[in-house]
Amino acid sequence: MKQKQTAVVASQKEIAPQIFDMWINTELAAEARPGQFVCVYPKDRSTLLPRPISICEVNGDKTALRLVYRIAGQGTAEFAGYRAGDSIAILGTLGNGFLEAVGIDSLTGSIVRDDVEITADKMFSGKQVFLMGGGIGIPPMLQLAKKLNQFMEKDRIQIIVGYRDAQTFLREDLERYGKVFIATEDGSVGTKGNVMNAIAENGLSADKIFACGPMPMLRAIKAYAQEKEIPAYISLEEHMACGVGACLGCVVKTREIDHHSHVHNARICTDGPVFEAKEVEIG
Amino acid sequence: MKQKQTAVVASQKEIAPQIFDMWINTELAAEARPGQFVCVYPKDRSTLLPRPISICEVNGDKTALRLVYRIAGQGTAEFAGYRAGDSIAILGTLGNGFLEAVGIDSLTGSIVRDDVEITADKMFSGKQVFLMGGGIGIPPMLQLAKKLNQFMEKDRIQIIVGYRDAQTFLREDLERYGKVFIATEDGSVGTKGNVMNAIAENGLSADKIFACGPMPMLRAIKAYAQEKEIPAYISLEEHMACGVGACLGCVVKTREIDHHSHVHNARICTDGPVFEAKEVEIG
Amino acid sequence: MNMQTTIAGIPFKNPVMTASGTFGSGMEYGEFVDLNQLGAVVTKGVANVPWPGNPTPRVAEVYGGMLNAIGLQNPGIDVFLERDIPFLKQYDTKIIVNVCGKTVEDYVDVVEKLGEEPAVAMLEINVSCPNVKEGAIAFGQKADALYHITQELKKHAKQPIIMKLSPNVTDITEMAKAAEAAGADALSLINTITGMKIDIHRRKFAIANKTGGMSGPAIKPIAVRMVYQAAHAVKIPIIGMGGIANAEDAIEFILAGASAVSVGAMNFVNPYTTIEVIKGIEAYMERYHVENLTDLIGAVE
Amino acid sequence: MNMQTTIAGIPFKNPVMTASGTFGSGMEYGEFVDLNQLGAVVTKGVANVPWPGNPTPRVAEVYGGMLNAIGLQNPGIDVFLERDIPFLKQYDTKIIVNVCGKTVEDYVDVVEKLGEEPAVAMLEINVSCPNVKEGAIAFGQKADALYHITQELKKHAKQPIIMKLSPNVTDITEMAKAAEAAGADALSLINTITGMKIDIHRRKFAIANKTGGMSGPAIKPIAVRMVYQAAHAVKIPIIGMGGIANAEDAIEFILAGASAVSVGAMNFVNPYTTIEVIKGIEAYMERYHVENLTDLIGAVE
Ligand SMILES: Cc1cc2nc3c(=O)[nH]c(=O)nc-3n(C[C@H](O)[C@H](O)[C@H](O)COP(=O)(O)OP(=O)(O)OC[C@H]3O[C@@H](n4cnc5c(N)ncnc54)[C@H](O)[C@@H]3O)c2cc1C
Ligand SMILES: Cc1cc2nc3c(=O)[nH]c(=O)nc-3n(C[C@H](O)[C@H](O)[C@H](O)COP(=O)(O)OP(=O)(O)OC[C@H]3O[C@@H](n4cnc5c(N)ncnc54)[C@H](O)[C@@H]3O)c2cc1C
Ligand SMILES: Cc1cc2nc3c(=O)[nH]c(=O)nc-3n(C[C@H](O)[C@H](O)[C@H](O)COP(=O)(O)O)c2cc1C
Ligand SMILES: Cc1cc2nc3c(=O)[nH]c(=O)nc-3n(C[C@H](O)[C@H](O)[C@H](O)COP(=O)(O)O)c2cc1C
Ligand code: FES
Ligand code: FES
Repeated sequence: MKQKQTAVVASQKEIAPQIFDMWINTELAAEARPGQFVCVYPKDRSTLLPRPISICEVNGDKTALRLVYRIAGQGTAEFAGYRAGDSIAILGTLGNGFLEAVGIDSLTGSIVRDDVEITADKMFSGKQVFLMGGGIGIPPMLQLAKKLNQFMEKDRIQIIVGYRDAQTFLREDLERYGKVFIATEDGSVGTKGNVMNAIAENGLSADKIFACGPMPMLRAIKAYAQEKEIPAYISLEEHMACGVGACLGCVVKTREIDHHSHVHNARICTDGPVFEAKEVEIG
Repeated sequence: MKQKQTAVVASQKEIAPQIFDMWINTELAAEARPGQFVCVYPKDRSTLLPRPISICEVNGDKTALRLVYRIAGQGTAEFAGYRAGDSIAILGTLGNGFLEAVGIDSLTGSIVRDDVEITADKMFSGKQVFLMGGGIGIPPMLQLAKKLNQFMEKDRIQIIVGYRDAQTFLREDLERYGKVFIATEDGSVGTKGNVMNAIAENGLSADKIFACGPMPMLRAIKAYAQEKEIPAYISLEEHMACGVGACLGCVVKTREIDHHSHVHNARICTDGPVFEAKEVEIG
Repeated sequence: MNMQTTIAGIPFKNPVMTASGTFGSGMEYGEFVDLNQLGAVVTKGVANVPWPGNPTPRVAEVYGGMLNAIGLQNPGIDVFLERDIPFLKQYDTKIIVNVCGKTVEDYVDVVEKLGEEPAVAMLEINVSCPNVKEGAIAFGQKADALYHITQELKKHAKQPIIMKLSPNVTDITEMAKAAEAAGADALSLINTITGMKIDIHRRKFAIANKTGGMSGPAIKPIAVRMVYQAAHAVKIPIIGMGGIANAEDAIEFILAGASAVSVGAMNFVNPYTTIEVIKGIEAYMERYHVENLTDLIGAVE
Repeated sequence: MNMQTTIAGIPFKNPVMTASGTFGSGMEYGEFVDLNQLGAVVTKGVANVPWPGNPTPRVAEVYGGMLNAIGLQNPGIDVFLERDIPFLKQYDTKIIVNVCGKTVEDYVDVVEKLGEEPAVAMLEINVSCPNVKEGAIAFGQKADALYHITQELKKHAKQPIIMKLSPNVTDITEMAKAAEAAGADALSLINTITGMKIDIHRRKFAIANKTGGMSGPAIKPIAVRMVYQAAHAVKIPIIGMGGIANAEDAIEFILAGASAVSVGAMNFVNPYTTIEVIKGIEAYMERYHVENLTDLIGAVE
């Protein structure tokens, strides 16, 4: 059940220049799936549209959500000013989630789609996965890694993350839930270059890819997955107005005719944000 | 020198239902004259125009201004939420002031207008004045009363104030600077009725009137002053956009052709807000 | 207290509707809003065949509002009749279908198919979508073209038709009169106002289509003015919209002359807006002892 | 770095001006702003005789902006020449005088008197004030009327003339082309958009004139769109305005095709806006290594 509500900020800190880490107390946490997002609404009435932010983490008793975001403009700048105890307007939880895109209910590990034959335990156990995050696409990988630990061995969860420089936010968190490989643009930490360079340098391989990050990275992953003939599930971004599938603002071109739109467009906010790379045309 | 600045709230409390009493620290206090006002700007960007609020009091060392205001809409509702230490955007000090309307510089007591012959001491000493305030028109009377104490005897300063009911905010403050007569609409305190009834009931008389309040009250005062052949100086309200005389939004019809506009319009924000009643056409 | 309002002989339990294109066909917002409480659900525009719409970005935020250039993406009338109408029929609310097209024939096609569906109470004809290159917008910006299409559609329509007017005109009263003269049963206004946003850092348009339709609270004063002007120019009823965020806004439109109101972009900001507007109008009527909602229509002095 | 821009052969030290009617003749804001730093001061509209303007309330706040119906109150051209021009001449900035009237003859009268004053760099002809009942607005809403008045004024004007266009039209390019064809040296747009606000508690209009001209950030997307459209329709330079609050906004207009920009209502909110805009454009040019401001004009892709 989606809901718009006023939640309470539990804590907030700046974890890298312009990157903020905020925990909010909300019962929406009970329903949150890795790869889903919430819409956050600025209080200033000149900025009305929601700001979609991925769920970075859910706390142990499922009463709080963690959002990690970069200041990009007026809305995120406002959020960065919130302190513990302040109210925050959110709508959630939204979108499908990484495992749901595969056909698995991430809350139970069971099958949710006709074309999927095995449960999460069977699907992941003994397999290798890549969790790839670039820049501010890294946060959703944390909850995904955490979740996958329920279904597979930690050291088969290969988390490949790309940063600009040595400001490797969330690194310690990620290391708790998988094997972390780092790429930095300036070469200050890990592989110099991007996440693809990190795969090559470390000679990594996988049976499935989950990814979130800038479009060039997603395009490279799509090509890589096609070449290796493995499925890649990528989380897309688009400007949103409603966040719930009503406005048709946030579409992505699809290979097949979409069952809802009856044209080659799927809605990122509801059919996504996670899509199998080969299903979407990302140029 | 007018200035727009970010000042700091020193304190705020609710002194009657929906009526707030706020002190702000600002060097503008050094220049403030009774009857002048400041424009306060809401922070929410959907409400851009200034909210004119009269100067209610200036502290002893002239470093702080007191504003007393009623919640009337979105802007004042926002201000009511400010706490000590919060910033507040103000433009000031604006308008002429009560004594300036008479032709006297209230900071020095000396003459500022050609047609005025005597200084404040001589003008007021031994005379009787009415300071009349209705509802949220009461606040500016406080600083005026305080100021007049420099030029005349306290018990000749007759402060006649009209309230709706027993919520007689600022009463104690006013009593420190003059003889206070109260009228209430519901008769719960003082004379039942309005300020004119209070004059009649107490058999009061004066040589000069200063007034601020709702339009029907100001009209009654204008008529009373005409009948008694005494001058009345009234503070007018109008919706404002600039507050500094540039937009011509806040005019009042004048008897004579106004020297600035060259039509029968004076600007309340700069030529006023205080006018001699006989000069303005208030219906 | 009576919240009922009547348009073209059709009674609505209350004057609050959803603005076309901002509420889908109600499914998505059914999770937030009890559709039974709405005066009507006005659907997203539907054409004779599926339309893919415009490239992304399709939406952008502007001060106090938004731009959109969805380009009327829709699954076509056949899917619509099979899927959306049966869904909406489950609810005790009126169904108004918004119709779009590129040529008069396109419109006629849709209008005829909808004529077979008695559950559809009224048709709203979108002749004012600024985001479609071909035809449609011209119908909404030239009085004679508007007259012509209205007259044609009246020949084929089984349900009463509402002509949805574009605000991108010199004189809204001229358009309102043309639609009335051609037989329109009602008017709705305003559609979005054409706007543009440029990303100064990338030096690119914020919307792929370059221009987009502006909606939201920022346009309300323009919308209220046009509703007032139209209401004084024609006798047919008006559905007012443009930036309605709360009951105060809705009442402003009604006082200006609207017989009903639609909530558009603000659904996105607060999915409960329609319900809050209904409750707020009730509270206003109670406070000011207004017996019938209809007493408020055009009651500004 | 060169901030200079040229309009009708006249060089301006930078592209930032004040919008007519929002800055008086500079006196009031001289307390806040060093007038020497401005590209130009555009004065409040002046007529051949004093105008009393409209009754109050003349201004009202709306979401992200304001309505005004000042009704062009002004002291008349004679007082203006005696008082305002000598004041402005003290400063090292260009003087642009905004001219209003009810008939073509009124305008000609003012234009001729201003022709005697070499300190006046340009004339801006307000044919688009929505708050005056007689004549003026029609000049701004009908292409042939606009053509006619432009042509007449060109016969009498000693200075280059800027025709100030109304946004309350179906097609801004048609108006822009008419003005250009009739010999206008430049265009400025947009003037205010007609709007209305109703006080639902008193059931009265917020503005005594019923309608008022809307300005402020809320109208910016509409203004940017019109500047872009006009810039693509004509070759004469354009002064862009409508809701400019900061340098980003100003740059948006310049990228859309404006050779200069004016700050209007936002002067009221922040009297230092013009100066902040100038500094912000400089910072932007530095950041993106733009040598000449003119390289930015129309540079959106
Ligand atoms: C599904 C999804 C998940 C996201 N998760 C995260 C996250 O976890 N952390 C994070 O830092 N960012 C995330 N983003 C991007 C984030 O939504 C934008 O950075 C944010 O909306 C910018 O808002 P602003 O007011 O600061 O910027 P402004 O530029 O002032 O925003 C103006 C408008 O553009 C929209 N907008 C701007 N950039 C984007 C963008 N990249 N994607 C979508 N809309 C945008 C805003 O929502 C707003 O409506 C996510 C985006 C999507 C679509
Ligand atoms: C010279 C002067 C001095 C004033 N002094 C005081 C004072 O000391 N205490 C006090 O409580 N009030 C005072 N007022 C009235 C005060 O300005 C308004 O109550 C306030 O602006 C309302 O703002 P709002 O956002 O709460 O209401 P809204 O109704 O939301 O305001 C909407 C717009 O209308 C304007 N507006 C609304 N009411 C008035 C009004 N009465 N006068 C002028 N503009 C108005 C607002 O400034 C704003 O631009 C004074 C007004 C003037 C002109
Ligand atoms: C995303 C979006 C899609 C829209 N689609 C349509 C449509 O399909 N048909 C139509 O007639 N109007 C459409 N509109 C216009 C709205 O119905 C409404 O007229 C306009 O948005 C003004 O109202 P608002 O300010 O409350 O949004 C759309 C508006 C938005 C924001
Ligand atoms: C109070 C006020 C008075 C105005 N007076 C005039 C005027 O005399 N002549 C004119 O051409 N435009 C006048 N305008 C329009 C402005 O010059 C400008 O075109 C419009 O306000 C849009 O810009 P803005 O949004 O920055 O204010 C006036 C605007 C306001 C707000
Ligand atoms: S944001 Fe509205 S459909 Fe996705
Ligand atoms: S408020 Fe602008 S002149 Fe007074």
